[in-house]
Amino acid sequence: MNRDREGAATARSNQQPMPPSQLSPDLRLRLYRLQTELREAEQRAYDLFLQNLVKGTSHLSLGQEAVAAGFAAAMEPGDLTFCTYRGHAHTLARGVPMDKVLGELMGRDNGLLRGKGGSMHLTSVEHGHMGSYAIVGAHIPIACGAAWRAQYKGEKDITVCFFGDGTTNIGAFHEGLNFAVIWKLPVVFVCENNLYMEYTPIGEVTAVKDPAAGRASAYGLEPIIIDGQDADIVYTTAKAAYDKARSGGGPTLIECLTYRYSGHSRADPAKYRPAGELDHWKGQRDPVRIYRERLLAAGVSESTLAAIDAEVMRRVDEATAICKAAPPPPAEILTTDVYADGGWAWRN
Amino acid sequence: MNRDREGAATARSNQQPMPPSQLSPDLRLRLYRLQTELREAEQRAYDLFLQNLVKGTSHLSLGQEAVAAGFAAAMEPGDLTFCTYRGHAHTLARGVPMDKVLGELMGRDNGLLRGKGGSMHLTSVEHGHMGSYAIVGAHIPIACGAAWRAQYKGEKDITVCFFGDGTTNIGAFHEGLNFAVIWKLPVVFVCENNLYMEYTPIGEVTAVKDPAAGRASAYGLEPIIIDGQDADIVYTTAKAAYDKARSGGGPTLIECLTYRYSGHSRADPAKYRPAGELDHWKGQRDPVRIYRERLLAAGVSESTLAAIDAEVMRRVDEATAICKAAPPPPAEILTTDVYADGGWAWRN
Amino acid sequence: MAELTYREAVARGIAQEMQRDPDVVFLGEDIAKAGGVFKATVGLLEQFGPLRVRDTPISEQAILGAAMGAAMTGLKPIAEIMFSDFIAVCFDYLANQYSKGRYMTNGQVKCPLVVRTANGGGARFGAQHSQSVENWCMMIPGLKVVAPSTPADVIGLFAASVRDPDPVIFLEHKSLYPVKGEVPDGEIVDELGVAKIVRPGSDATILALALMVPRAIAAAEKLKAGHGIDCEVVDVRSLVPLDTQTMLASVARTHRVFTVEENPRLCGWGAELVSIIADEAFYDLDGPPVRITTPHIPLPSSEVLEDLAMPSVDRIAETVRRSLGS
Amino acid sequence: MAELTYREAVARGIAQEMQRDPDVVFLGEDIAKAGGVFKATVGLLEQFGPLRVRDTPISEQAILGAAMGAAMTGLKPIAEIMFSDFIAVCFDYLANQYSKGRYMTNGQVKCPLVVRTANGGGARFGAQHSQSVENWCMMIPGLKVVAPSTPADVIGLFAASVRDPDPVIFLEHKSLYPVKGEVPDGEIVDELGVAKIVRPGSDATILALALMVPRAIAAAEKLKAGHGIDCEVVDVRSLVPLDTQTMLASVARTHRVFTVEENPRLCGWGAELVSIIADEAFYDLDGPPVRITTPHIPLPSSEVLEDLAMPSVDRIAETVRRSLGS
Ligand SMILES: Cc1ncc(C[n+]2csc(CCOP(=O)(O)OP(=O)(O)O)c2C)c(N)n1
Ligand SMILES: Cc1ncc(C[n+]2csc(CCOP(=O)(O)OP(=O)(O)O)c2C)c(N)n1
Ligand SMILES: [Mg+2]
Ligand SMILES: [Mg+2]
Repeated sequence: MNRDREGAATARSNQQPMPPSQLSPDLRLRLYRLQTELREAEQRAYDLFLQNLVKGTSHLSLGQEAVAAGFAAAMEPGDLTFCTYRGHAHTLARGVPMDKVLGELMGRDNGLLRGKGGSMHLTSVEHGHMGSYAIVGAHIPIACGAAWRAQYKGEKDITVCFFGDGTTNIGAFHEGLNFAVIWKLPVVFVCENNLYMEYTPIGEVTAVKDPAAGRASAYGLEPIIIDGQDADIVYTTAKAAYDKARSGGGPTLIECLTYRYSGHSRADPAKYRPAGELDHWKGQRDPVRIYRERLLAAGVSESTLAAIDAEVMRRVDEATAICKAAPPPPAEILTTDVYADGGWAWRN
Repeated sequence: MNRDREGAATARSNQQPMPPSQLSPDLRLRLYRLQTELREAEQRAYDLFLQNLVKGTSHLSLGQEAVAAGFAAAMEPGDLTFCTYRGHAHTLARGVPMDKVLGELMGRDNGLLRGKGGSMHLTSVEHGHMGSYAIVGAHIPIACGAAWRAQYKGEKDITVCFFGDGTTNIGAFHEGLNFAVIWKLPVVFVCENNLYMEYTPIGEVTAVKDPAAGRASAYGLEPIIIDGQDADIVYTTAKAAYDKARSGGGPTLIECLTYRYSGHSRADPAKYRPAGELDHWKGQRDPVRIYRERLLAAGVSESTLAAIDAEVMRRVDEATAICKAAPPPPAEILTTDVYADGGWAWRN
Repeated sequence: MAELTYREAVARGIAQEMQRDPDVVFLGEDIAKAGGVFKATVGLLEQFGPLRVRDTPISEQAILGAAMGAAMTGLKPIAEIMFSDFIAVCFDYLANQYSKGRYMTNGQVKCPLVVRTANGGGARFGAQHSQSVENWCMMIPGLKVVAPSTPADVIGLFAASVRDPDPVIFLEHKSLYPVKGEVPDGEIVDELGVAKIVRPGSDATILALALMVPRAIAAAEKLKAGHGIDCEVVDVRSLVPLDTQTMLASVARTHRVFTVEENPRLCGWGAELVSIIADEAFYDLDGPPVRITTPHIPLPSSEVLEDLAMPSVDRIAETVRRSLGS
Repeated sequence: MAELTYREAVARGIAQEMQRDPDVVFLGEDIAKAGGVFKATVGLLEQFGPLRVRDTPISEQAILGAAMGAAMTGLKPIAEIMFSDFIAVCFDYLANQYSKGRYMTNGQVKCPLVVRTANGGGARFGAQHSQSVENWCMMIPGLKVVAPSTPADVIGLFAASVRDPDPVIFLEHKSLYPVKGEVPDGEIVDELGVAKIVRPGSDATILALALMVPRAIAAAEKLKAGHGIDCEVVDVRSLVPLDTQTMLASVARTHRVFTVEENPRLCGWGAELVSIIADEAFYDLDGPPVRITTPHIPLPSSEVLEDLAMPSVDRIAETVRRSLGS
């Protein structure tokens, strides 16, 4: 089992890494900075739980940074993101300020949603981040609708919808994929296959080996599996899918092989993982380390990267300080924004 | 479109007709009698609408008799049937008396459900007919549960679940198929592809050409498409799938290419069908005629078949007379059988 | 003025709004080429074309989900769910998505859309195609819920629903489709949250919705003629927003209240209205508030049984009479 | 006697019934190997093995559908829906299948099963993981609906639910999982449809459910101590079947009634109980029946806001006090 999973990521991916030449140095530094930022922000979120400053639940993307960074970096301003409760990284990757994200996790008034949504519902329409959805699969048809609007209005933005391996077994996935294909919508479906649902390995409850790619043909789509720990591959795969969608070529379904370092949520110690699995992924397949080494090998100086690391840490600390100083939300907002008039009046 | 559809039935089927030798003369006479009975009973149901003796809606299987007859004839007593609102034929095929079926369509007290369910919910547990379901797709997971019970208790019955082409695009289909495969359940899924949903051709809203077979690989299943107008092929395909299920081989998904002669329901004049399509199917692909000619060619005498035809008509007329004489259901049953105690008391 | 059926009013109402606003789009099963299984959307495909009027697969979650995504990003979708019973297969969008997006995002996400659906009994369709699901919608904070009883209201309330910035569940009664009514010419735009006194009276207030409105009126006439009991009949029209003022004012005049609901008894809209009145108008009441409902059972198919199950003119009149003690 | 948490009581209750009857099987997401995401089913896989305790895919429709098919044909399934909010993605099985099969088939189809689910707020999980959905279930004819407030009731009412021949929706309150309570040794089997007077009193009746029961009791003590108001607190326990006798009898003694509901306001179980009482005990009431509920809004995530939204001990006490005019 462990072996198999371990072997999986590279063996099963059917896309080739890009020759470094293809991606500009600036872009690659951007991908490094982004992954580092997602890593450190999530790490900080984790530390804040331990200090009991984050209430409720929270789902980290530690280990999955290359997917979020690669897909986001390939987006144009105005492109739309739909993701799940495991959405901190996808939210930050669209440029949402770190203090707003951490503030929301902490239920503070400075939070992105002023504490009304919480960690599972991070949304920033101004950044094209159309929401984090906590009902598995529900956002897949919703993302189709956003893409339909672009198609109908002749607008050039594309919609990217992220979900996990376990999501491929729920009805909304099936309905959404079929719908997107028959209407040829400009939407890109990204399955982050991190090998587990909450606690159960995806392989134990799925009729095919590849939960997303193994379903592609059911929608007339090409099966695409990539190494989700390699930001270059993620970026180039994303770019190609976006170009196709933007030019009227319809949807793409991409399965990214990745891994989450922490448990499903704060409640989960992740005891169910075979011995050595976590070490293997952290040791051999860590996206940040892989990318850092690749840049050094490509001639980027250690000092350049160290400067980025330091800059990121500074911003994480700043954000943390802002959140710790922020008050809880005021009572008045309890009943605001139920309806478009700003209030909650259901009667006269 | 028309050409394409017309060509479809035989061209696309990937199973071969059985050499007559393989099926016993008795069985073939049984298949003929059954198809004739389904044909005449449905024809009568139709006549009864015209006399306004059937209220509400009703969905006929005229043209689809070979599927119902072939799958039912291959079942053992104790095997279970789950079907849709288009269920008159599947109900009769399990041996449910014709007067009970027609009586239910007419909302009479002699009806199978005493008028409480109506044409869309024909059920006869004593015949292994576990129900007709009117929410598209809902019965697919339910059928899985019946098969799970057999597997769990080590009982040898198998479950057969019938649904239409349009049903393959709803979430419950996806969830049910995946579930049946991972638990290796003794269930056989039968998609009656009659080319249309209610009024919309299936091809216009489906991402793959074959709505069921095109999805088989998404569940690790073999794609099977058969000519649903040929009762011999249907029977032998059914038998093979049942044997596999009974021996622990797990589920099979079978797409039957067929056609409904009447509209979707009594309300539908079926104007949307391309010119010539209906004539083609009635003229070239009528299951009853095909089978009758095959038996004659195989040496069965015209008089033998004529005797069967006459016998069937006699039974249809008898059943009709019984129903016309039957009273409406009594008021007392309005509130019976909501709960297992026989009543409807939700309070003390 | 023209006489239209409720069914024709649906198509005219949709056309009026699609004409007005190019961002209004319409999707659902068999709504375009076939003109709807109830023939309530005939001609719209021809008038507005295949990009604005689209047939879908049998994928209710995709239909409602896509409508939301489109609404969030700038369109004003109209989604049809063929029978309101099928809301059960896509209920997540009503219960967890449409209704919560704006609140959870502190006002960022908008959801201006209308879900049209054929609701109610009387067609002998049986328990899975005949339900009255007003309360499935009313109980969810963030939704608006409308149910017209006349062709004119179909057009006016539908226009108000499409123009409303919030998600509106628009419940058309399938047994009213063939019913005719006078409809003014030209654009008709009504207002959500305004109940209508359709028959003034002084002895008791009868609150009714959709198909139950004509029955309540008929019962009121019967009570007047037969027993001199003069009932005020209020067409609730909109459950959310709810015009409690009109209802409370009526009860303050009549001192008795009856609700006539088609849904099964428990937790229906009648229970909500009775509770509001019992709390806020307790001292106005001269006797118990009474709910007249379908019993708490699934609906049977056979016509004799279905007719027994749903509140009838006679049952309404008899209940009011007995309870007023005349 | 032993002290157990509500969480431990769930596992013990399931074990008691699986021990008793080999036809009882249990399926759901992460319930087996992981022992449940709320750790309420720890040890069951080890005790009863992988054929009786099965992890499923994230396929709620398959879970509830399979449970029905198994129940129809001879098993007594227990299905877990991880959070009650997810009932929205499989609502068809509650609304159209479980509840209608027996009636539509004139009594042929049986459906003896239990759907267990973690219901309610207080865990800061936000609007899609905190809802109280009792009324989603209570409004559907053919279902039974139970919601225990103590570890002992968890076991006794769960046993009664598994042994009941009808489909039962068993709502466990996620904020009660860590709460401890005394539980008798040996087999515990309670009865559905019996409310419990958990605090006798003479000035007013407070009807409460699940997490609201301890809050209602605390409010009653506060009212007694602070204002000499002596409230009778009734733990409703079972919404269907509903013990209207106990409630009506209590109101006949106290002449005032309050309901304490966690669900959003409209069409909640409180509206149903108030309507029954207003109709049948109208002349017993000395003042308006009052519902204390979460406002009609989605639940916010931040703890300060969530605490404001749900009925608190202070809000209950204050509402009762004001309305009794002391
Ligand atoms: C409809 C629904 N069912 C179940 C859940 C509970 N749940 C939340 S996350 C999760 C696992 C999802 O796994 P996957 O899709 O692989 O995403 P990941 O968490 O691994 O990113 C489950 C079962 C839910 N939120 N919604
Ligand atoms: C969930 C749901 N959506 C829509 C309908 C309305 N409806 C009834 S039958 C039908 C068409 C089904 O087509 P298909 O599966 O091909 O079966 P057929 O009628 O052709 O036998 C539709 C859309 C329904 N009953 N249930
Ligand atoms: Mg996963
Ligand atoms: Mg079909």
